[in-house]
Amino acid sequence: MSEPVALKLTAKDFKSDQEVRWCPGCGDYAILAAVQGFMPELNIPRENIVFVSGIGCSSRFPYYMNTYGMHSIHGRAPAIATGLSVSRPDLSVWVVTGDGDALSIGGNHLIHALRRNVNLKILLFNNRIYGLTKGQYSPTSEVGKITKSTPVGSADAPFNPLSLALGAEATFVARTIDSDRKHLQSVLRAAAQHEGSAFVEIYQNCNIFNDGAFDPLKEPATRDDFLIRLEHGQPITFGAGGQFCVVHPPGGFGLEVRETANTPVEEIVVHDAGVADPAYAFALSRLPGLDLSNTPIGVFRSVDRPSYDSVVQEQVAAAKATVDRTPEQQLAALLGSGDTWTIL
Amino acid sequence: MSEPVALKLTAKDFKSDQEVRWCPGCGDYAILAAVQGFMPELNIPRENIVFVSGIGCSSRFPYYMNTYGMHSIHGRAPAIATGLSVSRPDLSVWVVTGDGDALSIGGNHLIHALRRNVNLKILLFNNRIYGLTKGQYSPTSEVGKITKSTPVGSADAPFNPLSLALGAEATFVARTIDSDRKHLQSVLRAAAQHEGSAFVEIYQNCNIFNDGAFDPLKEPATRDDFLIRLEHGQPITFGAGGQFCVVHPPGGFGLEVRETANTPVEEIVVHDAGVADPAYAFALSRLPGLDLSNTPIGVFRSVDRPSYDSVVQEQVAAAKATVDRTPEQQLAALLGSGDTWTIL
Amino acid sequence: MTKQIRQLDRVVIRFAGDSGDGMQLTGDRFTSETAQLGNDISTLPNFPAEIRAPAGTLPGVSSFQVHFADYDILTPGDAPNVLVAMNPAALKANLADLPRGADIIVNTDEFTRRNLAKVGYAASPLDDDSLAGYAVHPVALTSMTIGALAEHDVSKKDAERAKNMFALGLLSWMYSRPYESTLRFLERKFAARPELVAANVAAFRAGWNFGETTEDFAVRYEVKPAKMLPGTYRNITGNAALSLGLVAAGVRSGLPVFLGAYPITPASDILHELSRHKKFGVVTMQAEDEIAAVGAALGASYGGSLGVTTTSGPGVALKSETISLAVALELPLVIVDVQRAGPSTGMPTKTEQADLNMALYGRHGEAPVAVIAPKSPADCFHAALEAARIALTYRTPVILLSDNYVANGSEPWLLPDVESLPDLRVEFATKPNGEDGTTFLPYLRDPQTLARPWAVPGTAGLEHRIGGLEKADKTGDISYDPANHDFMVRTRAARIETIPVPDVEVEDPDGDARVLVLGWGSTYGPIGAACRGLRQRGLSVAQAHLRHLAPMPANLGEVLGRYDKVVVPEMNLGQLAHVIRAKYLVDAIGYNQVRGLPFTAAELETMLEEVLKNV
Amino acid sequence: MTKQIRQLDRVVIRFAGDSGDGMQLTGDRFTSETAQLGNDISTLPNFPAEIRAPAGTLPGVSSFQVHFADYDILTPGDAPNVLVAMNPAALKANLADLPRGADIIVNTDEFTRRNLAKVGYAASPLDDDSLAGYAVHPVALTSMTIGALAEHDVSKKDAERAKNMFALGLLSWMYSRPYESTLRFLERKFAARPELVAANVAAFRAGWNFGETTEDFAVRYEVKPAKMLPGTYRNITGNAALSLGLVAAGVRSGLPVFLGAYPITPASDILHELSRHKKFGVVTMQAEDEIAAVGAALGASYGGSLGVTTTSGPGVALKSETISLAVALELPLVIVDVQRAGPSTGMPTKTEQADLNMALYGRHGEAPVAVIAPKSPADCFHAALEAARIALTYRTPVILLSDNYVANGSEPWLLPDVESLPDLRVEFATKPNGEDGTTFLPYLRDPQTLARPWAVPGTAGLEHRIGGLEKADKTGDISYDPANHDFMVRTRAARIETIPVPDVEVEDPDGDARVLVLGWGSTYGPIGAACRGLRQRGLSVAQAHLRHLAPMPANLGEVLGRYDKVVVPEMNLGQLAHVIRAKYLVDAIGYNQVRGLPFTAAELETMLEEVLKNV
Ligand SMILES: Cc1ncc(C[n+]2csc(CCOP(=O)(O)OP(=O)(O)O)c2C)c(N)n1
Ligand SMILES: Cc1ncc(C[n+]2csc(CCOP(=O)(O)OP(=O)(O)O)c2C)c(N)n1
Ligand code: SF4
Ligand code: SF4
Ligand SMILES: [Mg+2]
Ligand SMILES: [Mg+2]
Repeated sequence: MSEPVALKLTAKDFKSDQEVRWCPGCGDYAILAAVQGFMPELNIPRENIVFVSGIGCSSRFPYYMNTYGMHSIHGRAPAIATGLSVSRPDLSVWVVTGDGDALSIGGNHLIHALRRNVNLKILLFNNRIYGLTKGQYSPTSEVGKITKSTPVGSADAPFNPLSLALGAEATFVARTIDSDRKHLQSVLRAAAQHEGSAFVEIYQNCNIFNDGAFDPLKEPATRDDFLIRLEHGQPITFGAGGQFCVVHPPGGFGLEVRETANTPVEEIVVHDAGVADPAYAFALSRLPGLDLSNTPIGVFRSVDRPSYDSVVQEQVAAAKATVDRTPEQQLAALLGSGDTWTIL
Repeated sequence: MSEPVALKLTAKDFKSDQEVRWCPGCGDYAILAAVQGFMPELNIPRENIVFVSGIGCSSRFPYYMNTYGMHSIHGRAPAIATGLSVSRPDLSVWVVTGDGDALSIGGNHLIHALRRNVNLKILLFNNRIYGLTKGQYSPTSEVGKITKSTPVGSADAPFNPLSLALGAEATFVARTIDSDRKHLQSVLRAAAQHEGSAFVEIYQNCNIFNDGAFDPLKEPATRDDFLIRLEHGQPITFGAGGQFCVVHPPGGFGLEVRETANTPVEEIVVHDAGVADPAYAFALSRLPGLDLSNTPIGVFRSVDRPSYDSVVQEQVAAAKATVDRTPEQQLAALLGSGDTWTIL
Repeated sequence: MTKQIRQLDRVVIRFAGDSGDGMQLTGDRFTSETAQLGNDISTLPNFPAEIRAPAGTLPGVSSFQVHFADYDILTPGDAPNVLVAMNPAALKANLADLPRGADIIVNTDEFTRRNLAKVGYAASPLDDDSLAGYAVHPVALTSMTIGALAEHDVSKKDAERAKNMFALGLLSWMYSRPYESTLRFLERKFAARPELVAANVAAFRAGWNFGETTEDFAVRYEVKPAKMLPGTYRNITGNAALSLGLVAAGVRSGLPVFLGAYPITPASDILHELSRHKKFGVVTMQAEDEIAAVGAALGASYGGSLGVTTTSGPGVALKSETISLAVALELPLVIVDVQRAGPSTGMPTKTEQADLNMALYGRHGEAPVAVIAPKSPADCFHAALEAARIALTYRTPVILLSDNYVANGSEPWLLPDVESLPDLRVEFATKPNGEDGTTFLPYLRDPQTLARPWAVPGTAGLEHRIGGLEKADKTGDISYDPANHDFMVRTRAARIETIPVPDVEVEDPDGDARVLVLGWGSTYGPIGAACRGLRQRGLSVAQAHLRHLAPMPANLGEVLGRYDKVVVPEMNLGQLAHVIRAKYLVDAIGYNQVRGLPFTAAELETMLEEVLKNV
Repeated sequence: MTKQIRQLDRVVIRFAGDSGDGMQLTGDRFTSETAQLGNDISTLPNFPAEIRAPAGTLPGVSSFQVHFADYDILTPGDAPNVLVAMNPAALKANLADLPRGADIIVNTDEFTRRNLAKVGYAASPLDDDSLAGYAVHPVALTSMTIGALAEHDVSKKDAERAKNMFALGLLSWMYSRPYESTLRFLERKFAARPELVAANVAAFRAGWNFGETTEDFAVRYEVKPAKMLPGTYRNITGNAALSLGLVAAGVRSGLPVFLGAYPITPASDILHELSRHKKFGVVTMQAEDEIAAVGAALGASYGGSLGVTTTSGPGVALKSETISLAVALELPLVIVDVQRAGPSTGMPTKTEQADLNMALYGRHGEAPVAVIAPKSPADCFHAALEAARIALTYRTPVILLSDNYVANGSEPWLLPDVESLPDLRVEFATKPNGEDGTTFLPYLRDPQTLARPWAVPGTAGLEHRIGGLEKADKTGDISYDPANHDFMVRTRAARIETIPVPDVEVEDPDGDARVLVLGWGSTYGPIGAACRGLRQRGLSVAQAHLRHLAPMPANLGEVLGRYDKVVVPEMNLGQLAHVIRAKYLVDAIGYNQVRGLPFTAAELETMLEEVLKNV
């Protein structure tokens, strides 16, 4: 195969002619800009890229991308995208979904897409609220959340989307945040390179119904101390001056935060997204506190497993390889297989 | 509250008048017998027990229990049981489901019931196949499984039901096996005592479509070396003479099996189902090999978290406590609330 | 300056502005003042489509229409007499609906070049003659409000925000509304921030005074109270009335109400409302999806609650399989479908009546359910009670077909006397019903209602199993017997078909009409208004309106037979007409519009006049 | 001993035994032998309900009925002339279906006290006179088989298992069947275990020879070949034919077939069959549920595959919301519903036609789709091609309503010439279609078909977005415009209504019939047979059968108008009759049975005779 030709696309090439209609200040704008800015890097012709979404504010996304796109129905994007991806391995298929779309009504399709390792890049815009239906709690809202549908507080514990994905055998799991374009793009890059399902949770601010949900991760006063930036192969330290670090106390299964100054270097966990056992990434996913302290962002896990698409296509290819007739001849043979008899 | 009266029920009291209609030799018989044998222990009047199932061979279960029961529709038992349990906290509600029923079509309801911690005892009969529809692969079938719907082998990785449950925030997770009545009953006992969702995977042999799926865990030649019996507070050792043990290698996140003889006692993991961090139970859930070696059975995790039912009922109770009028008076006040005007 | 006072019998006002301008609240307040005065009222909000569009754009326009009169009215009005346009977008979006001569009050402060450009105005319509033919009142609403609040201790943003109260004050003055309730309302609303109470009250007064003093408003209007039945009233939307109806059903049945719901426009408000009534023992559960929502409701019904699920079309589609189970289980279940424009996601904020077919036929197998529809916002209360009554008495799923028009529209509601509401008490089975005195037969039916016993878990001695497989008559055991299946299928059909429902009433004051207009659901208002219009012009026409779509009233066939022509206006492609034709072999003519909007009385009147000419 | 040979024109044989007795295979082999001989054939298996019941019980009985004749036949026969009963349960379960005088061949070895007790026989019916009136042939099938295999190197269990081949040998002798194909079959089946080939062949020969020698079977029968069109035939079930039709649609369209399916009785076999045809580029995906299955199929259609989903009623209910999306997206999609008895889980192994309503009306909003139904097992092949043709040409979901009766029944199928199959090639959009030569308008329609362009991802320059919200005409942009919505709703309806479908043909050989029998789907056989019966008795009756339920044939109204009475037999409570009444205002009379079983020709004949009497 020859080197791919550089297509020289720009972010502008990925802007559709549709007026963007999120509330002013919505985190979705930043994500859109980041995605549009990242797309040229892929060096994939626009026509070979498809965005499939469900329903929700976030799910309006495909309309704004000048690629192929489908704004489908609530929760079903992973299923629809699976059919597309499996039947068209030549395409780059992206799913855009919300915390309600992906984890509430669409939970089953999501976990099955991950288990199958369908070649989808799944971007979950997590604003911990239902935006489009005007502010009910979502499966990622904190316990006791007061919303229109829970006037005295929600009664149920939220999902941790990354834990759920890992429990569902995901091969690529990452988290990023709307406000940090560079980081967001670095995660998109890793996701795009992954063969199989790449699950990316993006913390997104809904300034109308759940404003400030991720402020501790954004405000100058707290963000450095709260955010843990995972870098493959690097010891996990954080804080403005790297004063905190993550250790794996012997005997325990989880991770803990320590002061770097008082911790022997060799005790600091060195991040390795490629560990085969998901237990490590799972432990990472449990690190954040309710106040969002110790929130890792970056690629938690990225391991190889054949994608569903590739296995299915190989099976078809293998069967086709045995064929030495025209489809019509083959069909005639198939129709006439089994016990036949002839009347003259 | 006074001591409960001993009801003196027997297994026979829990047998309904319906003819049991599984294939001869089906593992479901053993589970039925074990459950019927266990029920009297609960000392709950039969009328306060409800079995709700979906569709599948396993889901015929309620018909054979002389309690209240509903054989509902495919995959929906957790949702239906949730409505029943939340509205009737006085009942003991059990869900019986299969690997297809719970993890394929019903996956979403299952993970949400677990996240909510609804007060349900969920028994998943895992035979790693669709029995009732005559032998298609299921979400727990091994990769490459050849079945009617996958004549050249299935392309997708299975779920690990326990990992999935843990990723979905389950508070109680256990595994047992049809052939070991004593163990099965011990797990039922623990599940029954748990307030909230208790998720129990039961390995069940389908002798028609997937015979022998769990033979390594049953055959005298292998079972002792393959099965790890978890006992709360006990070091995890197994093998006929306890010659194997489970350790948590420093630095790693998973668990490994060693020879007991060569392992310092203090390195052997002492099982603690009560660890708050699910990372431990998750690590346990990843232990088995594809050949079923190192398969833990018993209670992996059992931690306290308020059940959804209890929080909902407390909210209702708190609101009701403020009431000092008859429902009719209250209703009249409600109808007449807001801006009203009177025409004479 | 003393102003001329002119009497009107009815007025339609539309408040329109940007989503952020508080038009819904303004309209609500004006409605409330009007209600206090004793006019009959009908209102209709018009929300922007689901996403908050950038300020000042056409998709961001939000409006609220109120129709009030000194007689009983049936609709929010076809065309506004007055448009309050808070910005250019609001003007542009609504102008087409105004009849010539209508008053337009515009907030000139917002007619900046930038705002005009946003909606494609090259020049300001206030400056050219494009609004000739309308009575345009340019008012610098924003700046006058800010000016009026100069001395107040509020931010500029808060001051600016109060401009809707200025507009309300002005309109209240124009139509001589009593404003005490608004002052009280502001006190309640901003209780935590007294400075805002003061500011908003001041803005309101400034608007009022502006009307009083400016020369532009030379006339003040009065609309006398309507003659209404004595009693206490409140203004209520369909969704609120429906919610209260469900609470009332709980009280009158003595059963806890269990609502399983998944949010969806335009049904979510019922979930919101019911979740506030826990003290009635109402349990609400926001489920993970629509299937879980109806499943949980059914589970609760099995346990002895009144199980309810609320949704819109896409949700009903998802619930079909579970509704079919409820048909087989023969348990009470109320499914509320607040219809919106389809297919698929369609136009979620727009109205339509196109789910009737699905309600009647949208399940696999022979799976009949009862179907009813409210005819107006306040009627939603009674329809909800009726749905509960049928569900509880006949142990059947009932689909209640509301729609966006009744759900969000409002009208005065004569508060019912609680004791006069239907008694919905049911008896659970408590003991064996078999001939031997010990057996319990879960499918032994009441010979009258054909309902099976409702034996809830917890009842000793009645332990039994039910399920979705075909059941043997009486015992409920699994049965594959051909004759039993045929019998059960027919019995389930008969159970619905034989539910006694009130006869349909025909309104034909002249008594000699040859054309019958038959409607169902939310078209009641426009059809009624159209018929009135015709009669006022000396034409005879009969109107009948169906609340019960399944089963249909026993006298319907006879009624249909009396007329030469039957016209069925529907906001779909003719779904009721189809059923009427099939059942009664009557050549019912559909008049259909599927525009996401209610019919206007005027267009129906024109259409009917045409029909009358040709009989 | 030489045996008498008697000629018969037709025979119905039912093989019945325990699930483990191999009755389906026995019936299949007998059918194949019969096919080789050139008789016309129709078969019907009857599986036990979903769970394998304990051996020897009534619910465990499995049977296979084959009807063969020297003329063309239409059904598997109302009542068996011969019953082979491998055990007491098989006798008891089937006896009621036998006419007096029928032959009963029983395996006496299984009439043990224990087995008799299992099914509630106090004494052996072979010993009392309860079978007087039948020609009972007691045969010690098991022991004779074991005896015959004494010298063979097989286990006792394997020997005993071969008893079905003994029975087949005996029946093959009785009806003078050519058995070469069976011998070949056994060689193939047990290729890996030659000792089993030998044993089964020996058992077969032993059965044959037993017939030849025993006195109990004095007569041997012959049924001459039927006159059939020349060509090559195979015997085929509906599910197999439907699967092949889908493969053929892939070949003839040049598109890959993508099947998204979730297993469900009685549709699973289509998934099984299609998953074996990967070399045609067919991709099958067993999805996590029905919603995912149809979603994946739709996604594949979007990508340029022929998206197909196969299921039964409960699955269609779950798919409704997605089908509604497909209506909005205007993409090809074939939904196969192999109907079974409902509502809810119902009787999954039994047949019914009660999903017609759901197919026509079971979606929210105005969401019309095309609906077609095959009339016989072999016709499933052509119906599948026709469904694909409509889906591809008109870019619409098509629901194909098969049912358990056609799906599992079989008949001889004249293999079509592949080149004569319809050409299903479609053109994807490849370049802009806007007037400016650069814009792509995804909803600009073909004026003829009203189909929109199918622009698949990967096509440079046609990047566009589609979705479930209402779309502006031509551009496909999101639109809330009332007039546009009305236009789009009507256009989608017209797109289905104007699909040209062949005129319905009326079979009225006498030309003077006053009664028309109208059917659809799998009732074709029994209705046809009943009409023949009437005509043979000199009565005139006309038959018309609908393949297209939506849209209906253009001439249907005219056809209906020609007759004094229209009778519509259906295995539901009158769903087609309802539509006919509504559309054509014809007083169609339903004849309805909902027993989970196909009509018998005899009962239809009796009913029709009654009707004819009263015109
Ligand atoms: C079947 C169905 N059910 C419900 C809805 C209503 N609905 C639309 S979006 C949504 C949830 C949106 O939340 P999320 O996925 O978090 O997206 P966000 O708006 O927050 O980006 C709901 C409940 C729908 N459109 N379809
Ligand atoms: C909506 C719906 N889809 C599909 C089916 C068919 N079906 C019944 S049971 C079953 C799977 C059974 O597998 P599992 O849950 O593992 O139970 P098992 O029979 O193995 O105990 C399927 C696909 C159905 N009854 N309803
Ligand atoms: S409601 Fe929230 S998520 Fe939706 S567009 Fe507005 S700010 Fe964004
Ligand atoms: S098919 Fe399998 S799971 Fe079902 S009853 Fe038979 S042995 Fe048990
Ligand atoms: Mg959200
Ligand atoms: Mg299973």
